[in-house]
Amino acid sequence: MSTLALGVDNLQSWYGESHILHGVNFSVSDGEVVTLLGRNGAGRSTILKTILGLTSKRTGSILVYGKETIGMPTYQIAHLGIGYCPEERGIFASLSTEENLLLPPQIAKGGMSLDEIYEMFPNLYERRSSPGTRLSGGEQQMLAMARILRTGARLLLLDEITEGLAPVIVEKLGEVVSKLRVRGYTIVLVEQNFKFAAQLADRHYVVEGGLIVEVVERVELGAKADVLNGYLGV
Amino acid sequence: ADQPPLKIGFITDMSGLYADIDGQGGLEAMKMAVADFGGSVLGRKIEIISADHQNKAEIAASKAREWIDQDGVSVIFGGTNSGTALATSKVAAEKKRIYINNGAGTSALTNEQCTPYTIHYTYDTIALANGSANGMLDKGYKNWYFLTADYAFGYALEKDASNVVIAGGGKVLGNVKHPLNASDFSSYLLQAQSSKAQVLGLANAGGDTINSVKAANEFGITKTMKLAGLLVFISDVHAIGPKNAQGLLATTAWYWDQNDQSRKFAARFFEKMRRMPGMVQAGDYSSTMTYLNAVKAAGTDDSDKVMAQLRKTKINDMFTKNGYIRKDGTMVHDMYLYEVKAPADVKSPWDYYKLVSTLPGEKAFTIPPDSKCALLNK
Amino acid sequence: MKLLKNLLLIILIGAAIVAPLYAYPIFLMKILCFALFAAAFNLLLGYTGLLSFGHAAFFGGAGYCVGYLMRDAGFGPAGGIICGVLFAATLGALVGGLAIRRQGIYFSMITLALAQMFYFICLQIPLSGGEDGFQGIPRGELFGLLNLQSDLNLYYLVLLIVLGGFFFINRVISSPFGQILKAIKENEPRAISLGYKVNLFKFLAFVLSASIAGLAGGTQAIVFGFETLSDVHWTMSGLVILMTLLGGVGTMLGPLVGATVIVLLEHKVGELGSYLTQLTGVAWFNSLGESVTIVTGFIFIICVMSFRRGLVGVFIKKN
Amino acid sequence: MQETILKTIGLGKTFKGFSAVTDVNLEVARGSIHTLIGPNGAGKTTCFNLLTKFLEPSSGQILFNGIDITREAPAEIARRGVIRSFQISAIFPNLTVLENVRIALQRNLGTELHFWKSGRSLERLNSRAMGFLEEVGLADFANEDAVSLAYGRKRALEIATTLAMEPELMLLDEPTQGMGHEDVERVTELIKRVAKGRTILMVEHNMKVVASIADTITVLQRGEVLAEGSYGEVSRNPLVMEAYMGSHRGEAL
Amino acid sequence: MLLSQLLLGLVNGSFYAILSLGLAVIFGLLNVINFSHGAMFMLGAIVTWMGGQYFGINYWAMLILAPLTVGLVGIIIERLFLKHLYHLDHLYGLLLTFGLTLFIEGILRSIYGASGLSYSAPELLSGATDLGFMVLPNYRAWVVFSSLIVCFATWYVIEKTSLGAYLRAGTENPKLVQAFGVNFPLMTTLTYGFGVALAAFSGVLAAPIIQISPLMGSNLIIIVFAVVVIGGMGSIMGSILTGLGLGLIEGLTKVFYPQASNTVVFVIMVIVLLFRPAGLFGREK
Ligand SMILES: Nc1ncnc2c1ncn2[C@@H]1O[C@H](COP(=O)(O)OP(=O)(O)OP(=O)(O)O)[C@@H](O)[C@H]1O
Ligand SMILES: Nc1ncnc2c1ncn2[C@@H]1O[C@H](COP(=O)(O)OP(=O)(O)OP(=O)(O)O)[C@@H](O)[C@H]1O
Ligand SMILES: [Mg+2]
Ligand SMILES: [Mg+2]
Repeated sequence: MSTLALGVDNLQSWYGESHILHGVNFSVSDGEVVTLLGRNGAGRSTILKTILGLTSKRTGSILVYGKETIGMPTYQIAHLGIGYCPEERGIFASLSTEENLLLPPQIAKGGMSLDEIYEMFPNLYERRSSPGTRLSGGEQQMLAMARILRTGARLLLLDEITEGLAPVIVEKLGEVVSKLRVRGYTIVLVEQNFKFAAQLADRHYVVEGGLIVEVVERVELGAKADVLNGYLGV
Repeated sequence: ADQPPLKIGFITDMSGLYADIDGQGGLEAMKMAVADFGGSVLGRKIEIISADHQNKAEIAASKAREWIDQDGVSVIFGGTNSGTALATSKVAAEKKRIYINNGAGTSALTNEQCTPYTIHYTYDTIALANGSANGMLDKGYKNWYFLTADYAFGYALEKDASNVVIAGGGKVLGNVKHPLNASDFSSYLLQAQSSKAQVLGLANAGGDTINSVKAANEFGITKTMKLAGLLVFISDVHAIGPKNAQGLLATTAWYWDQNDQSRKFAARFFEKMRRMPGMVQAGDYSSTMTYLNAVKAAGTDDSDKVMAQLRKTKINDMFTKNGYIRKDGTMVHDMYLYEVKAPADVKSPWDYYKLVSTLPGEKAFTIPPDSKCALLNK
Repeated sequence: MKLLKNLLLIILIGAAIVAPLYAYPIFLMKILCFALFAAAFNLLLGYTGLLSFGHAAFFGGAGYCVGYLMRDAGFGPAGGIICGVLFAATLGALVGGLAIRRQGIYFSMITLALAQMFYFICLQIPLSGGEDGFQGIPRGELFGLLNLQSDLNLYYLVLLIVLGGFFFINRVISSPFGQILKAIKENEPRAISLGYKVNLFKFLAFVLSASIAGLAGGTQAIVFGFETLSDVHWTMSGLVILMTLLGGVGTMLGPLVGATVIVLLEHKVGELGSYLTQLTGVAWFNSLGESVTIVTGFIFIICVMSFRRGLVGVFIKKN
Repeated sequence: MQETILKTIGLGKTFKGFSAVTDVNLEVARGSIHTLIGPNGAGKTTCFNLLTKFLEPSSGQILFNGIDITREAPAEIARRGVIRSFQISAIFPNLTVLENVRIALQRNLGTELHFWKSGRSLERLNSRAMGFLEEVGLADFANEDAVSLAYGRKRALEIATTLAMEPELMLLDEPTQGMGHEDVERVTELIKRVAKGRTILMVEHNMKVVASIADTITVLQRGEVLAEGSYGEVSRNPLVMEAYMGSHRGEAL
Repeated sequence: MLLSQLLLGLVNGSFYAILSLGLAVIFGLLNVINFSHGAMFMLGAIVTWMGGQYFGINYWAMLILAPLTVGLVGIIIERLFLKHLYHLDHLYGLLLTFGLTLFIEGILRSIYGASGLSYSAPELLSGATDLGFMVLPNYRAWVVFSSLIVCFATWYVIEKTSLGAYLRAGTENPKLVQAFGVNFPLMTTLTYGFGVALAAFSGVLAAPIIQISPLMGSNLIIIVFAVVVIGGMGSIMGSILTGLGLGLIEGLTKVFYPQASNTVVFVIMVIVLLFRPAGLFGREK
């Protein structure tokens, strides 16, 4: 068996007083791509945020490349090799596009170079000196994705990256993710776009009400189509 | 039987800009007076209640009102800040209670806004202007230029002083106004310097005076002009430091090192406060004593009777010799013009002044024909 | 809930009516005037989302205006106050007209700057009496009938004015106009896209708030019988912000609570100190009287750190 | 009544030398659902901002019902009946759902500046507001604070509020963005329903939605019009396929 | 005459510049409106005085030590209080620092009184240089010189290094910056300490020329706020240039209409904001 990149055990999480996650369990091996599927408000984004310690309180266990991180401050967790692309994109208005791109510090070797990134997203190259939030919605999405590819992170947490993108770009992103997968990145995708996810992932977790209610392996997709349909209304 | 205590209210700036001039030290001086008096009068224990008016007139006035209405104070002592003093004086007059002020400068208290119950004890702007201007003229400094704080108080100081200068045959070559609490005076001083006057009259107070004297030294203005402070307290000189302050002329009603009595008082005060008393604090002591003596002599704390008693008694103590309280409420007493010594002559801390001249009280304070106070001229 | 609110209201008004029997009326009037001032400010901050840093100009400006009219122009209290309010409204229209187009901190700063200019004028013109203050404002008689020389008569007049002011503010907040204000505060671009000229609304809210601040200031000038520069100084604008935040922004009662606490602090810390000394025997407490600023500072730190929603806000949350 | 409700002539916008919208001539037919599509950064949102005057055009003219509105202020344009929604959901979070809709209705009452009137005078709008809420399926949430609604419902609320303005022309910027499949379907249905008797101009990336409701599609690329026509026409256009739809002709992967 | 007044204006301008720079750094990077900046300026001066009075440390050493000490105070304040307020409206930071100011000023006033303490310029700088049109005290020249150096060094670090980029990004979304692996809490603490140390530095510079008193900062703070706003909140270069520029304008006002020299700043502020809603150098949102 390959090594475990991420192991989540009985994870509970809160925003202030509201209890959102009620004991989530899942694990991702090195080099795997998994998706978290579910309805709006199911708690998928919250799982990613909790892994990074961005909610107000959390309990349980989260192993990142074998290290327990439940008590660690956020910035140390990141240094274990995590790259995070948040759903609200988090582009910085006071930085130019290029500064945004260069912002996340290098946490390991092996990240992509700036040229590689611009080649992948030519729009960004064109707009590199304009303020980050002056980009169009879709360009911001590309930027959010692109900037974590530079850092050398091996475990990518991607939240709704196809949101608001033109079909061509979605297609391109699909290629990017496949490429990353080939390069050995481990990826956790939160997706609304099931067709996009289905192509890429080794395994799908269905989240509902702050719990994982169903696991579907790639090979079972056909067999469990009805179940998925029930949960997601696909 | 158990007599109710005689309450004295004391309201002043305890925490703001003027707190060093009066404040806590003033309260301490009054407590010393009460203790020296014996702690009780007419068989009643003497109690001082005090408050910080934070330089807000409405706090001063409503405190005074409350003390009179609710606590039954017999007399109110008031400290620095003209606005608070005028407001309190109004309240006291309305309620027919004696008000003795020791820290406010405005001569309006005993002039256009005088009341039968208000006594202005230590000094007013007229006395200070008279003291400085007369003293300088006597020494032959005739040409003046004024550095004036841009508000009513600064104007009053300047006007009073220039009247004296002109009356005494001198000339006023000009003035420059600066905003209140300006931090930098260099450019005003350069303007003053180019006037080629002999004397620079500082018609400002507190931090403004301190900063102007400091800058005057830095720019070498003191080499060509004499600086005459129109309202300088010893605490200001202390803050400027003798090195910068030397040669500065200042009028005061009292200086701790003027005679044995004053030195004795100052030594006791220093024990308690770790700093030397200024004229206002000495005035607090003296006026408290004077008031208590009057109560004792009158045999009552009834305002009218005590006021009558106060008016007919000469004041002779460590603060002044042969001072008396005029109908308009002015306590008439001698004023002194001092010059700050050179650092080499300063023998101990707080040893700052050498006497230049003495101005008799009759000449120092507003002379009756000039007064707009109805009480004085009827 | 509604019942509880009405009950609370009745208790409060009842308490206000009997209060002068137990507490010093002038002191109570001061609290009332400041409460109204804070409520006026709160109308702007709490319900429109505009932080004005220049409200002292309206408060003190109306005070000077009322003072002048009553002392030197022979106006009665009613006429004086009405003109004072009009004066504040005009000043508010001027300041608001200039400031309203700016956002956030820039808005606050323009109001501050204009108020500082007004302060400068007050400092300069001889009429204001400079730092000696504008003294000797008569209380007069209300409509030639009610003699206001009596503290009690004046108290009930002030109570009436302040209650009226509070009622008016409450009315404004719940009015159709108030609804739009709330909407603007919540999401300005959306309100624009629905066809509302938001600047007009903000402007009107600003003028209303300035007028009520003027009402409070004018009334206060009559209560004390003088008006001084400290009422138009920026620290007064700061003070009213503190009162509002301390009591709870965007609550009806907050300004009242905030004003009470601050006025109590200004007046009673010394007494509290001596009381604590008697109680505990620790002589240090006696010096509290000279340390109003220290105590005030301390209380703000505590409030910001632990009662962020203001005293009233915390109470509401608990229920 | 003109056939064309909205017309732009040579509309353009440059940002510090970068031309985001260039020479766009748009004609929106009354009563139609007209969709703007195009790659990211093509200038769709900018177009919307120009039409509603949230941005000042650098060049060109905007005609609404034949009247030149190029120089009018945003609120005036809204008053003419051109109402937009935002790409990022725009509601009044701390008002109740009902109040949100009422804010829109209030304008017709003409009492919006009446600060002396009782709040009760607004209650007669409640039934109409409920009507709009029912139309978008939010009637059950009328008294909840809008902030607590789920994402899809917030969008529905926004549409209800927009409808309450009785707009002649509705501008919707990516109304289904970020929604789950069920919500997407619900909102698509909703748009179809409310389009009756109105004109809708919308931006949308979801080709399924576009295919099912758009009467006319304009494709923008780099600020310029690339193609125009029905879904069938546009989706077969090789230029559009290359620039936007990709090899799958826009069918989500 | 005019030239000398302008030169003097520049001296004041450098005080404004360095104070408003500190404010701008703190506001721009922490989103805190640091009302206690004036108090920190005052602390800088008082600590300098204390160093000389109690420990016999000279001016030059205090030039380093005072900012360090006050910076440390700032760090403590940040850790204890401000840290908990970042997620709130910036009103709360303002309120807290306002309370702190009252507290600090009150305490120092009760120890040292209000009228002030005296401090002299170091021997090395005590002379004056005759420039022909005026005699400029050497100390004033030193003030301008050292302020400018500190200002531009700060500007460089913040605008041109990646450290500055972290800080700017962190202002907008601190959580995300941490999620990228930046120890942002530490950075904010140090930033606040640094901003406050800048104030203290100008306090040291001011100690020999203006009255050292617990209330010395409170008169200045409002003007400095105005400078920051005119320059554009949070704009580093804006606050430096505006500080210097306003010093000059104020200098001119002192010649032509001296009473108004405190008010002219506000007049300028109103005019500027009417035409440039986000200040001279601010970015409009
Ligand atoms: N900052 C927050 N404070 C309080 N509650 C929150 C916060 N963020 C999310 N929630 C709540 O947590 C629950 C899960 O939200 P989450 O964002 O994880 O959902 P999601 O599955 O990602 O859905 P979506 O498709 O809407 O992104 C929701 O009920 C949401 O209302
Ligand atoms: N205020 C602005 N300043 C500078 N450039 C801008 C501004 N607004 C938009 N742009 C640029 O204009 C172009 C068009 O942006 P717009 O937001 O209209 O795109 P869009 O078509 O809506 O894209 P998306 O589908 O990604 O939302 C983009 O390249 C963007 O970077
Ligand atoms: Mg999500
Ligand atoms: Mg867009």
